[in-house]
Amino acid sequence: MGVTQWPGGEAITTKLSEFVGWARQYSQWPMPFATACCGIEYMSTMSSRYDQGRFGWERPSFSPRQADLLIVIGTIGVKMAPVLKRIYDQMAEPKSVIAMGACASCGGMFDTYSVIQGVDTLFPVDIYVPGCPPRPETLLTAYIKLQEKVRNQSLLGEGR
Amino acid sequence: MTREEKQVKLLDDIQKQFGDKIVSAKMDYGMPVVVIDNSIHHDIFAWLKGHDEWKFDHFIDITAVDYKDSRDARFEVVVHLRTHTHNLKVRIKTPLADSSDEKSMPELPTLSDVFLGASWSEREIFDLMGIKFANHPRMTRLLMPDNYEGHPLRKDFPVKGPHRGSFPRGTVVSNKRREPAVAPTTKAKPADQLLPNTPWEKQRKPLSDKPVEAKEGGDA
Amino acid sequence: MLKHVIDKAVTETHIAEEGKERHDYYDLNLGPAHPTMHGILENRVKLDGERIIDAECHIGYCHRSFEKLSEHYSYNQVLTITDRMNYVSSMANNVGWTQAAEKLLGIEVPKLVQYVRVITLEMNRIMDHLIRVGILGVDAGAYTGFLYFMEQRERAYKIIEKMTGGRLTTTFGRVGGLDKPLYPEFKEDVLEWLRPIPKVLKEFHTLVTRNRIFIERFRDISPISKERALSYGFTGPNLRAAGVDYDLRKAEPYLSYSDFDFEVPLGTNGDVYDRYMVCMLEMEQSIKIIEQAINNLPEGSWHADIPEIFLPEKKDVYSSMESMIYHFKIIMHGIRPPVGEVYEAVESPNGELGFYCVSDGGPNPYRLHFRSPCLYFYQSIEELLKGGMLADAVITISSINVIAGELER
Amino acid sequence: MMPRDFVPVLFTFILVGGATYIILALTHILGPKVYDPVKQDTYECGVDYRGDSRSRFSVKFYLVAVLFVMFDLEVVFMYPWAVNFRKLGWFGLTTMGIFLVLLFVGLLYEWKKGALEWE
Repeated sequence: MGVTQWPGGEAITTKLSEFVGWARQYSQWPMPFATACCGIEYMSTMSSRYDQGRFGWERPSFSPRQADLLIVIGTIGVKMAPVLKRIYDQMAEPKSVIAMGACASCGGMFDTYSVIQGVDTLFPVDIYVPGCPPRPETLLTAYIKLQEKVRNQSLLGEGR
Repeated sequence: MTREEKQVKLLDDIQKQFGDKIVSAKMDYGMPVVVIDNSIHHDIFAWLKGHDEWKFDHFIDITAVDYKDSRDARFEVVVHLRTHTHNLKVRIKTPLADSSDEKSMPELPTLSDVFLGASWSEREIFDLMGIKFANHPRMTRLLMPDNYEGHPLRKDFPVKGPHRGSFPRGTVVSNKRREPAVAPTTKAKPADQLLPNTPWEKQRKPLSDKPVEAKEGGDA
Repeated sequence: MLKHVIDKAVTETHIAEEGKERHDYYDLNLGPAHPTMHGILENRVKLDGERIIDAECHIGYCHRSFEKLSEHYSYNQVLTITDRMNYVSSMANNVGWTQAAEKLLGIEVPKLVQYVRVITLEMNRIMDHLIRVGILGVDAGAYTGFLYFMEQRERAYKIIEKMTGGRLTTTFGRVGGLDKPLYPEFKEDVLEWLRPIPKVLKEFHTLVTRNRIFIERFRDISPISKERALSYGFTGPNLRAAGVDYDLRKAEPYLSYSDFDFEVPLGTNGDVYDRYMVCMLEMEQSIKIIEQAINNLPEGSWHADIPEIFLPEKKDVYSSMESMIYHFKIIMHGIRPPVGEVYEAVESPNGELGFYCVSDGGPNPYRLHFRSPCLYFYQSIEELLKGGMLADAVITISSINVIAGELER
Repeated sequence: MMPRDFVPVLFTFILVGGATYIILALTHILGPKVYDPVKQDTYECGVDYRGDSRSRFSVKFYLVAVLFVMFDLEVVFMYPWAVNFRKLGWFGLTTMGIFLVLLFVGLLYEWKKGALEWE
């Protein structure tokens, strides 16, 4: 990131990956995979008081094809695991995952026969959001952390 | 007549109608409770629903309880009904002995032709408690995946599930970025492969399409 | 890679057998990951053009084994499970469970606790109906109504946080009383919260109720008759929409509901419009109840005088000997009700929420069954969907208000 | 020689074509491409799809589509007329009036024949 003289005036130069990262961080299209109580807190984050639109995350996409980010909201049961795994596989690269709430991060209080103990047994997770359910402010800090991660993502990752 | 008199009259009517088949009929915490023999399990509900004075047409709830070792009849199906003509609720309990050999399941006639509300709740009892209901339109599992073995709400079923040795709380889970395994097809898999049952390091490995054999002393 | 896809398509082409009248129904999965399916309902629908010929529904995607867990929890710990059942109005379930446990233990709570429980039940009924009607509007295309209502819910969260410390999962109340004494300005806060709600309801009425589009989409969609509703086990707003006058607050008055006067709105033919109107009118009745309860809130202690069940306060434990012994006994032995079983039901916003608890005298319930109203009216979904259009399926499922935690326990 | 006043139209075509091409090229170059048989599979709410999308569907859909295209074109013809509405004066009004009446008769015919009813 530097400022160079240009015949007509000044110009800002930057690396291509920083430019792409800067553009992508404010336009993440989240796919809210809401199953349980955290879904109500996600609704509060989406509604006008905690408005996640301020971060450019206004447009939730309900199909994995257009989603950059999968937010796993709530408890994932044993019956839901193949569905969630398929949806993660069908998302386009570069994708990231937020596990919202204790149930998605580690099974939470439900250490039982019918609950998957944490979504990271199915696919790698970028950000774990603590709380049962996490407050909207916690979720917004998770967004900011993910923006930072997306900004510094190199363009030479896998699949180039 | 007051609520108590109505309840006592109801118990007498049932006693008169089904006589010896009624094991006991008494009041319990302000609600009439009738314990019946499982041979009249279907007839008593048809009679109660069609009865002109006691029109028990509101189906409230059906559930099952597993009294393993504390009673000779292991299971007990409990049904709650309600009538709006006399504003009363009744609880009808049907003790049911466990099936002799391992393969078959205890059996009861279904109520879904008398009360439509019983269809899914009976499926849930079949799924979680392992009680089969004869000529039920769709006797499959309701809550667990279709190819799940075992009936979770039975007393001999561990809370954490038979297939899973859960790692002790507080172990730090390594979160190094792993390549997602390329699963050629994600047809609904049996529960074993979803939750490999080997020590915690292997359990953290994401799904692989190979069926997981239970090996002792897993490799490094 | 494309070869794989082509092989799959070739192997599964339909070869029409001769002689069979070829009818091309379109198989569609309104599957679990669908915006209108609230995330956990799977409907396999057979379509003839836009009309649904046959529907096959599956649930179980969010089964969290509450009943198995509750066999290992003490009587006060079960409160952590009950707020995750109907998580849209979690305090209503907690009040329901405390009522059932107190009936099993034979405790009579003082008037103040009963009034506070009535207030929280009615507040949660309003909050539940706010989301229920808001989401019905969103599924029918009116997103603004949802935002008006969510704002009211956020204001209610402020009061609930002051009362119990949590926004959504509150573990409100204990067996035998409240979990902590009421904070001083509770009455003013609740009245302050209630003040704008009639205006917001009127806004939603003008937005939706007499709106030609919504009448066209809600009227005569998935009606259900009285007999079938009763036979399915409908309770709550969906049953009253079908015209059956069954409200637990009137039929079996509990928690001193007989002190307040309120009406129970009834529908006529149980279709989506009636369910919507019953919920809107119920909110107005709940406002009346809360105002009556707040205005004559009695004085008194915030828990029943039963030291061997209700944990004594910390300052007593350090000062008086008996409290310390009771404290030790409750913590080590736990609450041990007499052997027996009880069925206690509460009019939760979704319907009759029942608790069938069998106790063998031990510290935790031997068997605890939650009678979930959602399971009983979601059974009728296959019948309600048949014959309707695909767009009506979305509206029907949204109007029945199925909550995952309560449906699959 | 190309008449002078059509240059802006040519310029917009170039601009629009160029912009879309650049965007597609950028995403193709910069975007990672991970091919995976599950990713190629059809997405049907997370479960395996049933049936196939090449089954026949009723003619009602086709009818509604054709009606829409017809009335959409009608509006497209009205745009240039509406732009210089003042200059055309009475002559423009009468010709467009005849055009609209003709289409309105068509609409009435469909309405009576019941083509607009969905059942």
